[in-house]
Formats: sequence, C-alpha cells, structure tokens
Amino acid sequence: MNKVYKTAAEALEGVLHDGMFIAAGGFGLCGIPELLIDAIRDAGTKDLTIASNNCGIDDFGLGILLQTRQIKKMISSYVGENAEFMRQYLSKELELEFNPQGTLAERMRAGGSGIAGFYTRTGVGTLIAEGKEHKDFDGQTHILERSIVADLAIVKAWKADDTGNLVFRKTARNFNPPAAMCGKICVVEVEEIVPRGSIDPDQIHLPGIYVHRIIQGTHEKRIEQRTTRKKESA
Amino acid sequence: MNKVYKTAAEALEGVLHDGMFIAAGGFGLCGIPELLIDAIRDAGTKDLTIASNNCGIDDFGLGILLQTRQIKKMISSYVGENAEFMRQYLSKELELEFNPQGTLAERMRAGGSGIAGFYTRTGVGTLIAEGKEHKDFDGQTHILERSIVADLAIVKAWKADDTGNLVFRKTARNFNPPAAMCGKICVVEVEEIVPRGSIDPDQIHLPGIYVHRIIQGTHEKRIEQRTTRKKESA
Amino acid sequence: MPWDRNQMAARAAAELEDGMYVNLGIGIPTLVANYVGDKDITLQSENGMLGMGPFPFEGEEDPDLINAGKQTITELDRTAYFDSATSFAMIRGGKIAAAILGAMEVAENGDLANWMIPGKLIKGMGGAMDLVAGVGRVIVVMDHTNKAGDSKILRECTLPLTGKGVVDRIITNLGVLDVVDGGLKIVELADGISEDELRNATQATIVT
Amino acid sequence: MPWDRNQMAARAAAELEDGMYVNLGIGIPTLVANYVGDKDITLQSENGMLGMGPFPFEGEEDPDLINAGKQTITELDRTAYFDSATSFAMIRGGKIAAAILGAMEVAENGDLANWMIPGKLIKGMGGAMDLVAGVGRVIVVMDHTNKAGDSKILRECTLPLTGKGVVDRIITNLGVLDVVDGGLKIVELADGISEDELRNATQATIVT
Repeated sequence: MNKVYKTAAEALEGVLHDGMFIAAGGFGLCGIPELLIDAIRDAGTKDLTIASNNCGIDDFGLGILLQTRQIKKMISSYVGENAEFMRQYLSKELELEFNPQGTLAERMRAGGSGIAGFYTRTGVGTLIAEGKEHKDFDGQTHILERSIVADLAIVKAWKADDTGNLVFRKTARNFNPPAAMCGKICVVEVEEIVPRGSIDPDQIHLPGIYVHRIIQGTHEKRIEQRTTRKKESA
Repeated sequence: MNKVYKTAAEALEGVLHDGMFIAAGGFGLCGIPELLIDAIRDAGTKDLTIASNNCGIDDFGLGILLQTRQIKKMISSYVGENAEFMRQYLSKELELEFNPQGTLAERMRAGGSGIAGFYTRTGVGTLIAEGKEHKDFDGQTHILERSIVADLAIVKAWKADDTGNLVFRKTARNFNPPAAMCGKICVVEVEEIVPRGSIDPDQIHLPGIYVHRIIQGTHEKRIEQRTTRKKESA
Repeated sequence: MPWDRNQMAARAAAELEDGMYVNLGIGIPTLVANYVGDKDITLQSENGMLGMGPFPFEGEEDPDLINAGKQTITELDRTAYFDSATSFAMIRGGKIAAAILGAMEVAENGDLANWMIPGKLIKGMGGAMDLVAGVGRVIVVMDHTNKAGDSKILRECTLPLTGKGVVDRIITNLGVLDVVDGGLKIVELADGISEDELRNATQATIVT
Repeated sequence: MPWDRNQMAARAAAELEDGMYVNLGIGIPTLVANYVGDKDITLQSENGMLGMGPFPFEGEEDPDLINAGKQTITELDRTAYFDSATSFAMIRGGKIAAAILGAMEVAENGDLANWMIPGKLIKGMGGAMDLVAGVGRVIVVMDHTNKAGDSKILRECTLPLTGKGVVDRIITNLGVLDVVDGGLKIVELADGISEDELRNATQATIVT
C-alpha cells in the first residue's frame, strides 16, 4: 500500500478523463485543493461536472478552470464571488445546479455512506423542490434528495500520515471530509505528511480508508475577505 | 449556561417520565453510561423504550433495568449476552425490534440531523424489510428507514469541558455520538470535566450544542471478554 | 425616527437568551453580535464552527479561519470545529435555537425570499434554505421598504422563495412584527413611529 | 483429508491482497488474521476502528478498546477510531474491500443466513446485514455440513436471510465454491477431497 505521490500531476495520472464528475472540498478559498486544481488545468481535462460549494474567484481556485473553459457544469450553493462564472452562465456556456449548502454536504456524505437518498425539509416549497419526490413524515412535508458519487474527489487536508489518515485545521475542514467520502478515487493534498503512528488515533478526522493518493505541497492559502479590528478596540 | 450537575440523579431531574423513549450510547459494556443507568433504576421510571445496540449483561449496564422490569421495549442489533433478556422476550414480557447495527446508528444520526428517513440496501430481502417502503435507485433495491428522535439520550464520554464539548476514548466512542445527536435532551457522564479552552477545538468529537447536562463520576468499565495473548507468543 | 442599522441589530439581540446557539446571516444580522452584552450566546458559522469570535487584530489573520461570509475571524475558549455535513446536521436537526437573517421579501404567511432575483442576481442560496427549514426560530432583520419606498412585507412574495412559512418574527427600521394566524401582528413600534406609519408602509395584512 | 479450521482460515487469507481494508466476522474468520503474513491488510472492527491489532498481553487490557466480538484488543500505528455511524458509513459505502463471515446456510443464488433460528436463537444480526449489503466482496467460511451431516450449502435457504444474493465465494472444509449464474462453481478442492465427495456433501446445484 503506497499512497504517497510526488506531485499533483503524478497523483492524478490515470484518473482524469473528459466528461468526468469531480467533487471538491473547500469553502470560498478556504481549504481548497489548490495544487490539484492547478494540475487539472495543466492536464486540460474537459467537460467537467464539479460538485463544490463555491467556484473560487476569477484567478484562484476552481475559477481557474472556468478561465480555461474546462467546466461544463457546477453543482454549488453559492457562486457570487466570480464574475467570469456569471458571464459564462448567462451566456449559457456553463450549466449550474444550485443545491442548498447543507443538502450538498449531506448528498456527498450519503454517497460515501451507501445512502441512496434522504428526506429533508430543506427547500420544500421552493424552486429546489420542483420535480423532486415529496413525502410527509409526522405531518411535515419533506423532499427526497439523491446522494452524490463522484468519479474523483479532490481534497485539501492539513496533515496526513502515509496510510492516508487525515487531520484538518480549523474551518478549512468544511466540505473536505464529505467530498472525500463520495469519491470513487480520492486524491488529497496536504501541508505535511507525517509518519504513521504520529497522529493520535483518537484525533484522526478522516480515516485513511477514504484516501487513495496523497501529495505534500506548499499552499498559497489566499484570503478572500481580510477583515480585522483595530488593537484599540480590543 | 450551566450544564454541569453534581450527580446522575440531579442531572436526570425533571427529564424522566414513564413510557419515555431513551437512546443510549455504548457497545457491549464498552462506553456505556453506567452512572445514568443506575440513576434511572433508582428513579424507578417504567415502561421505557430504549434504543441501544445491546442490552448489557444480567447485572451490569442496561441489563439492570431488565432485572427491575423497567424496560417495555428494546431497539437493538444484538442481545445475545443476556439470559434475562431472552427469558423476558420469550415470555412476551419484553418487546424487541431488531435493527441492523448500521441502520440503528444511522437512524440515530438522522434523527439528530433533520433527516426524516433514508434509503439503504441493508436488509433488502430479509425480515427487516417487511412492511417498509421499497424503492429502486440505479437498478438496486433499497428500503426506507425512518430516523429516531428520543426524549432523552444517555451518553458516556471520556472528557467534557463545561460548555459540553466532548472527547471520547478509543472504541468507547461507538454509538455515543449518534445517540447524543438524536436526544431532545442529552445527558452525558464523563470521567473528567476540564475547563473550557483546554480541549483543542480541532479535536472535539461532539460539539457542546448536542449536550444539555454533564456529570463527572467514577466508572467501573467492566470488561466483557477479557482476551489476551501470552508474552512468549509476541 | 426609524431605527438605524445598529438599533435594529440591538433590537434583534434582545431576542436572544442565555445559553442559546445562534446563527447570524450577513449584513445587519452580523451586527447583532455587538449587542449581546453579558448574555451567554454561542454563535454558529455554518462553514463549520461553533463559538465564533471577533475579527482578528491586523496581522493575526488566519486563512484557515473564516466565517460563512468568508471574513477572517477568531476562535474563543468554547470553540469547536467540524465539517460541513456535521454543521448542517445540527442546523437541520433543530439544535440551533435561532437564525437572524436578512431578507428581500417576507410574506404575511411567513414565506421568505432572500436568495434570487430572476435574471439579475444568481449568487445562490448558500446555507439559507437549510437554516430556515431547520432552526428553532427564524428572525428576519431588514429595512421595512426597498429603495423605491415599496413595502418588503407583502401579502405574497414575488421572488423565488427561500422557505415557505418559515419566518417567526420580523424586525425592521419601523418596528417588530410577528407572523400569526391570518397575517402579521405588531409587537412593537420603533421610537416615534406611529402604528399608522407602520401600517402604511406595509402591504401585508396586519391583524390585531 | 478435509481442511481444519486453521487451514480454512489460511485459505481465506489467500483471498486478500495488499492494501485491502477487510472486516472479519467472529469464529473461524477471526483466525484469518493469523495468516495474512506480509500482506498489508487493514482490519476494520465495526464498533469503530480501522487497524485492529492483536490481543493485548495479560495485564494490558483496556476496557475502552474492544473488537466487535467484545474481546479486548490493541491498536497499531495505522489505527483510527470513529463512531458507529461513521463505521457503517464506510461499510455501506463500499469502502471495505471484503468481509469474511461465518454462516448457518448459503444458497446457490448467494443468499446468506447467519443470524437467526426462529424459536431458538434470537441474538440478533449485529452488523452482518450492513456488511453483506455494503462491502465489495463477501466470502463465507464455514463447515460444509452441519453436525447432523446435512449440507449447509443449499438450493434455497430455510432460515431467515441476512442478505439476498450477497455471497461471492464460499470456503469450507471441503473446498472453495463461487456463486455464478445458475448455481455454484467448484474453484478448488481441499487436499485429498474428490469432486464427488464435495458434490455429495452439497445440496445446491453445482455448475461447470
């Protein structure tokens, strides 16, 4: 069992194909798989469907794959930060499926958990519910949401051991565990690969069983909304 | 916000009533809420329905509440360790609803997650599927399982801070987080209450939002199958 | 005089009680955090955090620590982090006592629209649909009328809904209204605002 | 001579490949761990652990560290702990490559019965129904016949099922059979067992 690869390009070798379905971790620009996104751009894989809460910004994160027109369809909850996204969507170059944020996260978790579908009240009576099965439980209407299983999950973690056990850091965890769970193949980039046994087994956020390939690399970790307070106001 | 109580009896004050539905953590005798079970025995609450993977043994864990005939119905996956259970069940003094272990855990998680029901392949074509809705997804038959919401969850953790953030230890985690999630009220017993801020916020297994009352106490932690190897054989 | 943004936020903060876990939306709701005072409130950020602290001091920003508005924030001694599936599990599961959200329109039956203007604004609903469907109490904080002076409190919403019959209370610059059987009930008037002024600025049915 | 328990376990271990995550049932399947040799196998215990180690030395038992058979065990340098919902998420989600389980009866269509004898044995299915529905490959290890000498490999199961059409391979004291279209196919015979002996001990249809 060797899960450790040298570069993002090597870690993606043999798993990319045009028209594939990718689930990506990250929220805004926080905890996004920067290196793997760059490698997918370099590989030129086309007609991608990507499930990701957001689509980066124009020149960082998944926005890069919009610039290169590699994305055919996005499944997202919020895409407001990206002018190129709007342009391509309004000109019908890009398909978009809006999912409520929690529904998107749960669809990914379900896909990795052998749950084909689940009933939620989220979205009942809205556009989201159109065409979906409705069912009442205890007097309340729910809609059926299907699970997501992706050909590939691209994920960013803080640390991994060489068996793929992962630890995330602060709010950079976000969609990364559910995205990892729903990928048939899951490739992870981390800031540090540590020897097995050096992470407390009670403190592993995502067990290595979900992780197929790992790379270590340097991350830019760009901040989208740098908001601060003055020392005086403390 | 004061979640810390002195004794199990105090922590259960006002939340017990005859005929109530309780979800309990633990697997076998590992990670069971010993102190809360004792306090429920002392309170004498009757006609309980309890969702718990197992039902303890004759003189420890939930088995104690069988001795006192406080349990009306169990929802469990395995009850093989308990002679009194068998006696009461065969004499129809006790109702039993078998759930596959994973279905039971997921039903609890769903109950705490606003998921009214979910589709699984587990149990298709078996007794478990009888009377349940069947539905095909991608050519495979699934059955609909409903979520569990309990009046009370009784849970054992290793450590808590005073805001209810919990940490579990090794395989004593088991059903405790899903049980905690599905309780309208969740009461937790721990080995140690530590000051807030002393648990790394990345290392909290269950956030305090799920926890309403906490007690610290001494646990017997009985071993059900003490199995060892000889030093020579190492 | 109508309430200003900060007065609306302060009024919304008065809705909160000791021990509550609360989710604040962006815009005016974010300001509510400044007015909770001594109350023991824990703020949830739906990108995976309970116990959200204030903005960091300059130079102490951490790119791994942001709120749902993508702003850099800090942690507290009660903070816990978790993934997005767990975050929305607690939201849908009713563990969050209240969400305080902005809105484009609210209808007298509690319908809420705050995510989309067809043909114009297609940013997405983010976590708003999950929040309004799941939390214990939905409190909307918004201006009573839009820039054109038209009521944002309507008999029926005209925009695509975020949730159907989900709003419990509306706090505007003119006062406070509750969604009740048959329409909206005036709970409170902003300082110096008369009931007639509020009624005239409201398209929805007001019941007494 | 038919295989003994250890030989059956060794034969089952030969099914496993480097890098696999595997769940072993109680009884003979537990012995499989003794025969994986140098292969890089990670054992899952469905009560919430990946990377199950051997039994502890005397005096080193930890009541917080048990396997699904409630036996005290140890951890390894690859071990990860998690809750029961997560444990069965990976089981149902197909992340476990194989489960090696005991059985009371197996039918030629892959039906498996191993949890209940009506009126006699009502211990429960534990995690068996989830495992057979979810893992990549289900391998049954059991004696070919029961104590009365009757075949446990049947045209149809008589006992309540654990799973329908779930078994891929059966390893018994007499040999190895695969579930294929139309019945079972002999893959291998135990040392000194003839095809006729195996056929005579088998009620199910054997195809060639």
